[in-house]
Amino acid sequence: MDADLARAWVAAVATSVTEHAAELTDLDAAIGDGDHGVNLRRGFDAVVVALAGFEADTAGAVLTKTGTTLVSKVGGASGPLYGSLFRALGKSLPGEVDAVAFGDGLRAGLDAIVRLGKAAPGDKTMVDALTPAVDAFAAAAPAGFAAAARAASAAAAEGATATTPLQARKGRASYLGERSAGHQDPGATSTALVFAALAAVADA
Amino acid sequence: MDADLARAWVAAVATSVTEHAAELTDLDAAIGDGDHGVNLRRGFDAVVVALAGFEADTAGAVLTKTGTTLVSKVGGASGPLYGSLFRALGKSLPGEVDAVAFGDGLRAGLDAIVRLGKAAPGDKTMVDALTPAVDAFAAAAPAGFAAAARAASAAAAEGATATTPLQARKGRASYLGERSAGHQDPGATSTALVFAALAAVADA
Amino acid sequence: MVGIVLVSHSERLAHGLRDMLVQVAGEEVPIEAAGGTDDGGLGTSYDRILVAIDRADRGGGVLVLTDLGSAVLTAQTVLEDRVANTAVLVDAPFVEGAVAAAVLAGAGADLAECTRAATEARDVRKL
Amino acid sequence: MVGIVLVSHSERLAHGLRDMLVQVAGEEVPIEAAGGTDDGGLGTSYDRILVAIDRADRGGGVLVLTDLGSAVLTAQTVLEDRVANTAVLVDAPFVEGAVAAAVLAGAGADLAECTRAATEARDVRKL
Ligand SMILES: Nc1ncnc2c1ncn2[C@@H]1O[C@H](COP(=O)(O)OP(=O)(O)O)[C@@H](O)[C@H]1O
Ligand SMILES: Nc1ncnc2c1ncn2[C@@H]1O[C@H](COP(=O)(O)OP(=O)(O)O)[C@@H](O)[C@H]1O
Ligand SMILES: [Mg+2]
Ligand SMILES: [Mg+2]
Ligand SMILES: [Mg+2]
Ligand SMILES: [Mg+2]
Repeated sequence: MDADLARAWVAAVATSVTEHAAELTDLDAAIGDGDHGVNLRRGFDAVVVALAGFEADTAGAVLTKTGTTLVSKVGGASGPLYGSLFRALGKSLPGEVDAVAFGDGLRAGLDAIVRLGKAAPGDKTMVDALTPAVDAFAAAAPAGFAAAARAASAAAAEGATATTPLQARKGRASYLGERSAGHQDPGATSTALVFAALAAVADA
Repeated sequence: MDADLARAWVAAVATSVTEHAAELTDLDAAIGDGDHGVNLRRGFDAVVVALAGFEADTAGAVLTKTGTTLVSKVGGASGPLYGSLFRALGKSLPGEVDAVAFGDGLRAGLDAIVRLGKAAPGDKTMVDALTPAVDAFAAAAPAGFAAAARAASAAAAEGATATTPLQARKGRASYLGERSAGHQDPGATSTALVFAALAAVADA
Repeated sequence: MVGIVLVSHSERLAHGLRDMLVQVAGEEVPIEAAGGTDDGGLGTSYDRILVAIDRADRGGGVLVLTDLGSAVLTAQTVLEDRVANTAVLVDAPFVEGAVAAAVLAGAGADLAECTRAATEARDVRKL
Repeated sequence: MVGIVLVSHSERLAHGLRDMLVQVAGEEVPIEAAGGTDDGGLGTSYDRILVAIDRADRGGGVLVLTDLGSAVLTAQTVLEDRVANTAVLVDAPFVEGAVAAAVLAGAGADLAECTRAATEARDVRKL
């Protein structure tokens, strides 16, 4: 991944978040406070603006900037969480980024989210989509970037779907106890969009 | 005590509270939020207005009305507390009130304050002035109303002074721990004013 | 539907918390702010609490949360005086307990469940 | 003097709580509200928190209290990013912990003592 591909990825996420904003908000209204779509739109709109005026030679710099912008513009829990992911990913990337290095960067991003949010797999959060995505990317990395991105996207989507029967154990949804079961987690759903966008731009 | 004496007592408390408002507020600023004088002025001013338009034949009715007004107009913890005292006192008084009956009424008032606020003697609250005052009134009741009121007033003043070295264990002042020692409790101080006013009108 | 009443020394605080609760509970849950004195200063108003409880009382009972000191004592007095025996005062952290209760009220939980959630909010760790 | 920063989803809530704290702590204690998103909506603002901490930092350290969720996560992120290592985030009930800390800060207590008071506010019973 170079700086242009990183920009393309983030732009694709921004487009996807805009398209799916209502869906994300509805999911969040069911088990949270109904702002996840609004939050991510605000965040990625700000990222698009920030990157437009940002000179960068490397994917790492683009993704770090993305993370920093998300941290300060989203306004919800997903801000510092996705912000940590993109910042840790960006900072861990070397000048030349192959699939293996990107897989390592994703792992660093996952670790950063878990360090901050303390969610474990099964807690019904974005971690439930991110963990399998990171694992799948690393496993498929030898087959190349595009293949790894496709594998990660499929795994993230599956991870997101698999949150539906779970009981939330983090964030506001956890107050619902058993009542949180039967609804797909909004953050896991947006994580699947992030990886779908990655697969789309890697294939192009 | 008849209705007129009850009115005279309450009017004297109102006057005294106005005169000592700054002192009460300063005491509260040291270990609380600095509004005890303001609170009691607001409350007793409202009582004066309420009683002016209130027809009543008995001391009990006057004091019950006083308590009800304090409950709703003071705005601070002393509102429901003094309100409970006057309401319980007023409700417990028979048609004809001698010193013994009034002493029983004061006891009922003390019980109401303790039931609501859960303060024990030594917690550095109005209970530290009220408890000895009620005891002294009851003990001196055989000597007549005026003598009992004088004894109660002396005991309340002494109880208020004795709060100075204590550590607060109720209300905001309790957060100060050892730092609350060395300041006289504002509520105990105003309780001394209440009994000083009683002694003054009973003597007149 | 369970109603929620927020008794604070500060009118702004009570209204701001109400805004937060409406977001998680939805507009159907009756959530009433009873903050400040009669004239909007810092302190507690018997009348505001009473009105708020009556408004929030829609048949499922009312959970009353308080910040500190006079808010607690005044709310207790209102509840003792009130003829209808449908409101309960809960010993819970004000903001955290209110959010927990509002989430559950919005999900159709009953008064006992909302009360329990508010109380248990005390033990939820933030870090 | 210890500073206090109040991080809430609601701008109104943070300001109302600040009003209450000023009353018990006095005007000398730096107490800063960091409520709402950048545009004043419900949520958390990294920039508001950062500015509030910098303002409250007058040499005695800064105690940061948060309501829930993103307020906690964003405050943590600000603290990690911040170069000056003078602010601490405390796991305490928002309103109750803030009042306890403000009372002590107003009495000249240090950061450790204010932190402890905020934490222990969890165990103070209201009823
Ligand atoms: N502690 C946490 N760890 C991991 N993910 C979390 C955590 N808390 C919340 N999330 C994720 O954030 C999503 C909610 O994001 P969002 O609605 O933007 O923030 P908020 O909850 O502050 O309104 C949840 O669906 C969940 O996936
Ligand atoms: N739980 C309690 N039991 C008895 N007295 C109390 C209690 N809490 C507070 N007080 C009394 O109330 C006084 C403070 O009254 P005030 O300043 O009017 O109310 P607030 O503390 O709400 O500002 C204290 O000095 C104390 O004597
Ligand atoms: Mg949300
Ligand atoms: Mg939110
Ligand atoms: Mg006071
Ligand atoms: Mg007060």
